[in-house]
Amino acid sequence: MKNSVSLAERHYTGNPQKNSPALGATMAYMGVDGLLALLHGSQGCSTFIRLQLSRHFKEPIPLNSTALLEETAIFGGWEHLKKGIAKAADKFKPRIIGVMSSGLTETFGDDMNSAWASLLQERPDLAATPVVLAQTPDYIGSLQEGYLRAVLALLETLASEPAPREAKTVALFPGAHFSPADVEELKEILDLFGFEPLSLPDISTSLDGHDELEPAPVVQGGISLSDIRRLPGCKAAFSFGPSMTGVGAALEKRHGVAHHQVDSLTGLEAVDAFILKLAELSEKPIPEKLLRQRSRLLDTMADYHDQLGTKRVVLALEADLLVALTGSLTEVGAIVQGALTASPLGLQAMPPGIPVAVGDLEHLEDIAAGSHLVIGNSNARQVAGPKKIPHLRAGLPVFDRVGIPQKVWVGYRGTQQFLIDVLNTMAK
Amino acid sequence: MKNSVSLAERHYTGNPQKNSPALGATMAYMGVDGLLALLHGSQGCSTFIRLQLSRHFKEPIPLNSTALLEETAIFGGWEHLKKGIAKAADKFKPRIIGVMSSGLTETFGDDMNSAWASLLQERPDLAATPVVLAQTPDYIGSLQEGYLRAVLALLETLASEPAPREAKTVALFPGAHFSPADVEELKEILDLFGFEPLSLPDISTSLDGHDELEPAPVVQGGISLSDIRRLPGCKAAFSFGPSMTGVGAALEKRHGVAHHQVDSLTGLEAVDAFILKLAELSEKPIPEKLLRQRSRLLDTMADYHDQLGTKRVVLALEADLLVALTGSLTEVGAIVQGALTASPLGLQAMPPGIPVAVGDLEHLEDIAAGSHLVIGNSNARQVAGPKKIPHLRAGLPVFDRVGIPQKVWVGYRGTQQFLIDVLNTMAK
Amino acid sequence: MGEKPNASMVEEVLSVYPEKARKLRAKHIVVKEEGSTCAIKANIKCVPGLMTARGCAYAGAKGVVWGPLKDMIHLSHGPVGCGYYSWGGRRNLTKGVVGVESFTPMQFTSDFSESDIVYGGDKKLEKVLREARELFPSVQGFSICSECPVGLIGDDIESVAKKMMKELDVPIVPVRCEGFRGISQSLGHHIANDAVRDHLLGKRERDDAGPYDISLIGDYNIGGDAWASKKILEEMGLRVRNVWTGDGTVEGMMAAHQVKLNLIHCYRSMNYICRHMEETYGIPWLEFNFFGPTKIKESIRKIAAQFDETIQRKGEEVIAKYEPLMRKVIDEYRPRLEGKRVMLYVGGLRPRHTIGAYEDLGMEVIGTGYEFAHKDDYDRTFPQMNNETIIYDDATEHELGEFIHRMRPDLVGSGIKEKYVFEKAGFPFRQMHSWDYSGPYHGYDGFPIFARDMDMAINSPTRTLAKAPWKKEKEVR
Amino acid sequence: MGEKPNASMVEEVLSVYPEKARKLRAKHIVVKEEGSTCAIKANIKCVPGLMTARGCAYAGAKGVVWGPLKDMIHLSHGPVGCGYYSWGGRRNLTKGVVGVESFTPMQFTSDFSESDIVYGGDKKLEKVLREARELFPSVQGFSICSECPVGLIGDDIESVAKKMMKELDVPIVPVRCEGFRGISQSLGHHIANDAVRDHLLGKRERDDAGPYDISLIGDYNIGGDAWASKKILEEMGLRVRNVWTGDGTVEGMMAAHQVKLNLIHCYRSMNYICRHMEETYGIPWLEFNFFGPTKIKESIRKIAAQFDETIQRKGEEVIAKYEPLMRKVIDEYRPRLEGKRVMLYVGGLRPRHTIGAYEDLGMEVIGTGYEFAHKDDYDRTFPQMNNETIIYDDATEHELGEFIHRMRPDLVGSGIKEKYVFEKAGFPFRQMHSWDYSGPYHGYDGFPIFARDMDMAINSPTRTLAKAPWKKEKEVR
Repeated sequence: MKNSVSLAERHYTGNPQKNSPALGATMAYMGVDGLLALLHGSQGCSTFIRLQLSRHFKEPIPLNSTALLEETAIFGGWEHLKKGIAKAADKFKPRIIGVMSSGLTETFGDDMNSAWASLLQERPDLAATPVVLAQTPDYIGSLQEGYLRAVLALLETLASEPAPREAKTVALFPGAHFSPADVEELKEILDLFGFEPLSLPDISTSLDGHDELEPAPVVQGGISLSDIRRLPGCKAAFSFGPSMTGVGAALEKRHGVAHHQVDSLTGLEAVDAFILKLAELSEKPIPEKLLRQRSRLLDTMADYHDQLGTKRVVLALEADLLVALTGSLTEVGAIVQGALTASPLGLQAMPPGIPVAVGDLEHLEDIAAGSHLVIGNSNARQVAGPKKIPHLRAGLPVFDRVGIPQKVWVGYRGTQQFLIDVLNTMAK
Repeated sequence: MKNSVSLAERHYTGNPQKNSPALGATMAYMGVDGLLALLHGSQGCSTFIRLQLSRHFKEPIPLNSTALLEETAIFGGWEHLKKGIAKAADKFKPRIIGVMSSGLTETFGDDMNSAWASLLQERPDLAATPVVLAQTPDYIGSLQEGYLRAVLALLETLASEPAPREAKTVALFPGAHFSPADVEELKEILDLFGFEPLSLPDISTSLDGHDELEPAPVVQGGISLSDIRRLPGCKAAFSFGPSMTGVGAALEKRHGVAHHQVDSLTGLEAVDAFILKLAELSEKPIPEKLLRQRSRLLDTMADYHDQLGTKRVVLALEADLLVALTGSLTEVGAIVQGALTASPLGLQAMPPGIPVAVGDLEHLEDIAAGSHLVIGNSNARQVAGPKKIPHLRAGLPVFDRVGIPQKVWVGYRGTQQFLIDVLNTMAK
Repeated sequence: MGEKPNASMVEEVLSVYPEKARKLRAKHIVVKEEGSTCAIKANIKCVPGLMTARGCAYAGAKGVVWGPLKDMIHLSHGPVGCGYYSWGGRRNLTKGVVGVESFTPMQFTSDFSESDIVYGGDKKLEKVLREARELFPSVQGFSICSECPVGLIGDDIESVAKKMMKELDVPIVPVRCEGFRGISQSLGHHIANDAVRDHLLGKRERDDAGPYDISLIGDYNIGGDAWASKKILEEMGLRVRNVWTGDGTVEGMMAAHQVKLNLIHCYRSMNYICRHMEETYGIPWLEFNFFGPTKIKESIRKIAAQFDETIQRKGEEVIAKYEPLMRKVIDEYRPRLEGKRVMLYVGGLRPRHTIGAYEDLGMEVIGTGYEFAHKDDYDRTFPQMNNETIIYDDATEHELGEFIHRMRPDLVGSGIKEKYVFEKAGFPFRQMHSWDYSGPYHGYDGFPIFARDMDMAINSPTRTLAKAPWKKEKEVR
Repeated sequence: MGEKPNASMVEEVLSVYPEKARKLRAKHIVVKEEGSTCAIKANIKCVPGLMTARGCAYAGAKGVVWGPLKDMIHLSHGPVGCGYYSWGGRRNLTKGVVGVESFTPMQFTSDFSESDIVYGGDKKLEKVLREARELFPSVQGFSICSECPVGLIGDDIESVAKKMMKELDVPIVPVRCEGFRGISQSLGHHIANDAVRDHLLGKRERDDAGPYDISLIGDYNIGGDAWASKKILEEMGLRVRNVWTGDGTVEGMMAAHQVKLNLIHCYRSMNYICRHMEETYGIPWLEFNFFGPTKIKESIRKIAAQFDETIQRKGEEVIAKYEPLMRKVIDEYRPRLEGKRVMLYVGGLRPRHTIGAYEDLGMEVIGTGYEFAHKDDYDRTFPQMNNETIIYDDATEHELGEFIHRMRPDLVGSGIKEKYVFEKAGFPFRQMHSWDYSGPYHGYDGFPIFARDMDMAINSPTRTLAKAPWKKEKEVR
C-alpha cells in the first residue's frame, strides 16, 4: 500500500500522465501526405513510438530513425542527421521530410538547422525536398507540446510564402486530441457551409483505419503539400484546443488570415458558438442537417440531465481534451470533482473553480475517491479498476478498447455520443 | 433453482422473448406523418404500449384507444370502434387513422372493415380521412408480425392506386429491427447513388429523438401520405429482413415495381450485395464515400478477426435482426452457439446449421452456458447477469442503456460499429 | 384575468370543447377556494378515440398490487402482451435470489395461442401451474391474473385454482382482473384486495404475535421506498410483520389478521383490505405520510399515539435523531428551490402526499390531479391544498398541456408517457411514478434524494442552453 | 526461375539496391541448402534514415529483462518518453497485489525536466529512491535503468545506488542501458545480465536448497508462458526456485547460485548469465524448447536425463499424460493447417523455437529471421530449417515486403509494427512477440491455444471477403 508523500513534495512520477513530445510530433506528421517522418535519436525511440501509436490507432506508423550509436554520444549527432536526411531523400524520394529531435540529441545540443544548411551546401540537389525540423526533447512538455511544435514547424516551413486569397477555403488546426473521425466530422461541418476545409494536419485520411494500403516508409493520406501552401490564402483560420492557439495566430500574423480560437468543440454552447461563427463567415443560414443534429443533442441533454446532473467525474487528460470534456460535463450539471493533466500548456482555458493538478496517475488515485466516473486513457484503469469506478476511455493511449480512431467527440453529434458514452459507462 | 422441464414439453412461458403484435404495429404507425394511431381494445393496452415504447425510444408515443369496457365485452366493440374513429377524426383531424386490434377485440371477433364501412355510411364526410386497419391480436405471432401487418395494411390501403413511374424513386420497406438511425443510414446510402428513397415506415424523422416537438395526438415526422401514394411508381423496391418480403412482393404484384429482397443489411457480404444491386440499378459507379466505408470495415475485420474468431455467441432476437447479426458474426469467424427467437416468421433465412429455438429467455439460460457473449434486449440481462456473460443490448426493449435509437447497425458503418460493440462488450 | 385568474383560465381552456363535452369536463376540474370542499367529479370512464394516461384492471391488480409480492409467481394468464407490458416497469425492489426467493423480476405467462382462444385455456392453465411448481420448487404460491380474452371465452380459472391448489399444495389465487373491467386500474386494485381477502388473509396463525406488530400497507417499494419507511417504524420500536406488498411474502399476508395496527400509505390501492380487516378482525388502520420531514414528524406522532409511552418516547427520539440531517438538506436546497411552483399529475397517493415534502423545500404545488382517483381521494386532497390551486381529474392531453403552458410551473411531476412531451417543451420534469430511476423518496432516507432530484431537474444548467444563440440574437434585434 | 528459385528471388530483391548496399545486405540473407551451415552476417548496425524493427539497449534491459521481475521498482531514469513507451507493452503477467507484491504493471520515472539535464540528475535520483521506498514500503529493491541523456550529462548513478542502498536497506542496481549503447536491444540484454551478476546473484543463501532445484531462465511470462512451462517442470518433480524474470522475485535471483541446473528458453537474452553461473558456480545449463508436443517431449527427456531415474520416470509420465490431449489438438487442427506455409520475423528465440510447433500442425516455415540476433542464434537456427528456407537478418521493410509478396506465405508472424502492414496486404498474421493478446503458447497448456490461433488467422472467413464482389466480377470478365 502507498504511504503518503504529498504531490507537491514528490520528485518521482509514478504511472505518468505525461507522454513524449516526439510521439506527439509523430502524430502531427502522420497527417501530412507523402511526408517521411525521421526521428533524430537512438533507434529505440522510433521503434517504441511506432509500437505505441500502432497500439492506439491499429495502423502502421511509418517512422524512420537516424539510429544514433555510442560513438555519436561522444561526437554529437550532427553528421548522423545529415546522413539520415540524405539517405531518406535518396532512397524514398519523399515529398517532405519531417524531423523531430529527441532527448538524446537535444542534450548534446545538435543544431538541426545548421545540419540541414550544411547538407544543402554539399547536396544542392536536395533543395527540392522540403525539410521540416521540430525540436521535441522529451524533457520539455508532453504530447501536446511536441504536436504543437511539429504543426508550427510544418506551417512555418511549408506555408511561408504568400498564396492567392481564396473565398471558400478555411484553415483548420485541430489539436492533438482530435481523432481521425473528429477531423472528418469537422471537415463535414465546413462542407455543409460550402467551405473547402484545409486541415493541418489531417489524420482523417491517413490514420482512419482503412484497408488497401501498401506498406510504405512515407505517410499515405493526409493534407497535401500543395494544400498546405494554400493556407496563407485562406479566408479564415480556426485553431482547436487552447494549446493550438499559436498556430492560427502565426498564420494571421504572417499572412493576415483572420484567426478564430476555438477552445472546445464539445458541448452545446461550444459547438453553437462555432456554428454561429461559420454562419457569419459564410453568410449562409445554418444547414438543416446541423439544426437537426443540434435538436437531437438537446433532446439527449433533456432526457438525461437528471442522470448526469450531480454526477462526480474525475478526468486525467491533456489540457485540450480536458477543457473540451469539462465544458460539456459542466453544462449538463455534472461535477468535475478533480482533473489531472500532463503539463500546463493550454490550462488557461479551464473554467475557473475546477481543481486541476499537473501530475501523474498516482495523484489521480488521490482525487478519484468517491467519484462516479473516471475519464482517462487505458492506463487510468490502474486507478479506476481497483477502486471499482466506471472508466470511460479517452485520450491516448487506449489499447484495451477498440474503435477509438473511429470515435467522434466533436460537434453536436460528437457531444451527443460523448454524453451517451458517459451514461452507458456509468450504467455498467 | 430451476428443475428440468424440457422446452418441447413446456406450456408456460417464463421471461418471454415474444412481444405483442400491437406494439409492433404501433412502431410501424409511428413512421407515418400525421397518422393517428388508435388501438381498438381496453385502454390499458394503449397505456402499456406507450409506456414500453417510451422507455425504449425515450420519446412520447401518441397512441389513442377505443377504451373498451365491461359492457363491450358482452356486446362486442364494433360500435366502440366506430365511435373511436369518428371521435378521433372529428377532434384531431388527422391525415390518416391507423387502427390496430387487440386480443380482446379479436376474441369477440369484431369485424373492423364492416365497422368502418358502416361508419362511412353514417358519416360520408369522413371519407376524406383514410383509415388503415391492421389485425394484431397478441395471441398470433410477436412484434414482427404486428409490424408486418401494419405495414401491409398501410401499403394496401394508402398505395392502392397506380402512380406515375419515376426514374429516381426507390421504395424501402425496413423491418421492425431498423432503428431510427438505421433508416437514416439506409436513406443516405440511397442518396449517394442519386436515388430518392421513400421509406415505409420512416421512423428516422419521427422517433429519432429530436427536440422542439409540441405534444400532439398524431405522429409528427415520418413518411407523408403523398409520398406513400408515390410508392406504386417507384423504379424499384427493397424489403429489409426476411419477415418483410411480402411487403415488397405485394407492391410488385399489384403495381409491377421490381422487388428485391434484402434479408440482411449487416455484414460485409450482405452490404456488398446491396451496394452492387444499387450500382446496377443506378448505372453509376459505387460512390467513393461508400468505398471508403467498406475499406474501413474491412480493416476492422482484419484487425480483429483473431479476437472475434471462435468466440461463442448466443442471441435472443426476433428473426430479422437475428438473421442480420448472425450473418455478420459468422463472416468474422465467431460461432453462433445458439439462437432464440420469438416466432417462426422470417426464420427461413437463417443460415443452416445454427441451432435456433422459438422460445423464452428461460430457454436462453439453457443454451447460454459457456458462451462469450449474449446479444439480446434488456430482459436478457436476467440470463447474462447471473452467469456473468457479457451482454450486448440489441432488439427491443432496451431500457438500461442509452442512445439506442441513435445506433446504426446497417451498412458498412453499422457493421463496423456492431463489431466494435461486440469487442468492447467482451472487453469489459 | 379577473379576481380568480385560475378559474377563468380553466374556463378558457375548456371553451374549445363542444358544449356537452365542456360541461362534462368542467365537473372534473376545480380551483380551490377559501374554505371550499371537494366538488370534483371523478372515476368516470374515458372517451373512446382519445389518449389517456389510465391503465386497466389488470395493470392495477397484477402490475401494482400482486407483482411486488415476491415469493409467489404471478401468472399473466392469456396472450403474451399484457404480461410483457407489465414486466419490470415499476421498479419494485425485492431482496433474495431471483428464481428462488424472489420471482418479482421475472415474467410468467401462459402465452395463449389462437387455439387456446378457440378451445379454452383451462387445461393449459393446469399444465402451466404444474410445470412452474416443478421448475421452481421454492415458490410459495401463485396468482392467476386473467387477461381480457380469458374473460370472454368462458374459462373457469376459479375451479382450476381450487383443483390445482390441492394438487400442488400452495395457495393459488384466481384474480379476475381482465382489462375491460372498470374504467381504470383502480378497479384492479379493488379486485386484487378482494382476492387477498378471499384466498390469503387469515389462513395462517403466528405463534409469536406481539403487542407492537403492525403491517405496512400500500407501499410497493419503488426504488426502495418500503425499506426507508420500515426503517423508521422499526426504530420506533414497532415490528413490521409484512409490507403490502413491496418485498412482501405470502406468509406475511396470510397471518396479517394478527397485527395490532394497519398503517396505510397508498390509500387508493389498499383501503379496501384495511376496511375489511377493521370490520372482521377489529384491526384499526391509520393513514400516514412519510414524504418530507414535516409530514414524517406528524405521522410518527400520530402512529406513536396508537401505542404506549415506550413507543411514543422512541418516536420522539427518532424525530430528534434525524432533525439535523433534515435541517442540512433543507439548508442546502431550500435557497435553490424557494418559491418554485410545481404541477403534478400522477396516480395513487402522490398528488397529495408529496405536497408536504415540496413545502419543506419552500416550493408550492399550484396544480395537482389524479389519473384514476375516486371522490374520497379528492376529499383527502383538498385540505392539503392552497387556495387557487387547480385540481384536475383524468385530465386530457389538451387540458394538461394548456394548464402547464399557461401556468408555466417550474417543475412538472408525472409519468414516463408525459416525460418526453413536457421535457421537449422545456419544462423541468420528474417521473413521479417510478422516481425516474432514482429513489427512495420515502422516509428520512428518501428526503435528501428527493431534494437533490428536484433541484437537479429545476436548476440543471441544461435548461438555459435549450435556445440556440442565433435565436436569442434574433429576439434581441 | 532456375534450380534454386529462392536464391534467385533473393538476388532479384536485392538488385534494386546500389552495388555497395547490395553486397552488404547479401551477407545478411541466406537460402538454406543441403548440408549448409550458417554463413549469415548478423548483429550489424542499422543505417540512419531508414525504418527498423529494432529497439535499443534500454528496451532490452528495462523492457525485456528487468521489467517482469515483479517485486522491484524499475526506475526509468531520465525524461518521460522511454519509460512511457515501455509501459505494459509486453504483457508480462505477474501474480500479486499491484503496488504491494507486484510493481510490474506500474511505471516509475524520475521524469527529467530541462533543469535536470542542465544541472544533473543525481540529487533527484536520491530523492526519488527515498520517496518510492517510503511510498511503497513492501518494495524489495530498485533497478535504475538509465536513459540516453543520463549517459551524456556525466551522472554517477553507480555512486547514488551504492549510497542509497545503505540508506534504504534494499538492493539498488544501476543499469547503464542508455539507448545509444549497442546497435539493438541485444546489448541491453547483456548489460542487464551483467547487472544481475554484479548486484544480485549470490547475495543470499537458502537453507532449504535441494537436489531438484532449478532455475527457469529466459521466460518472461508473456501471456502466462512461464506458468505453463513451470507446470511441466514441477510435474516432472523438479523444483523451480525462480523464473528469470517472468513473475520472478529478487529473493529468487539472489539465491540462484544454489540451483542444480539452469534451464534456458530464450538463449539470446540470457545466455550471458548462464555462462557466468557455469564458470563461477559450476551450474550446468541446458537449452530447451517448450513449443509444440514434439519439442516438449524431446526437451522433457533431455532435461530428465540430467537427473535421476525418479525424474526420468516422472518425465515419461508427464509425456504420457498429455499425449491424448495433444493428439486431439492435432487431429482437430492439422487437417485445416496441413501444408500451410509460414514466414517469421521476430526477436529472441521464436524464429527457431516455434518451428516444431508449426510442424506438429503440418505446417512449414519457409522463411525466418531475427531482428537483433547474433551469429550464435543463426548457428542454432540452421539445423532446424528445411532446404530452400530463406533466412534473413535485420530485414528492411523493402526486403521483408518483397519476400512476403513473392513467396505468398499462408501466415506471417511478426510484431505489432508489422501487423497492420501485412494484414492490410491480405496476409493472415499473428503477433509473435506478445501473442496478439492471447497466450500462453508455451507447454502443454499453450499448444491448444497456439493451434487455435494459427487456425483462426489462416482460416478466418474474413479473408475470403476482402475482395469486393464488383472487383471479383471485373476479374472474371
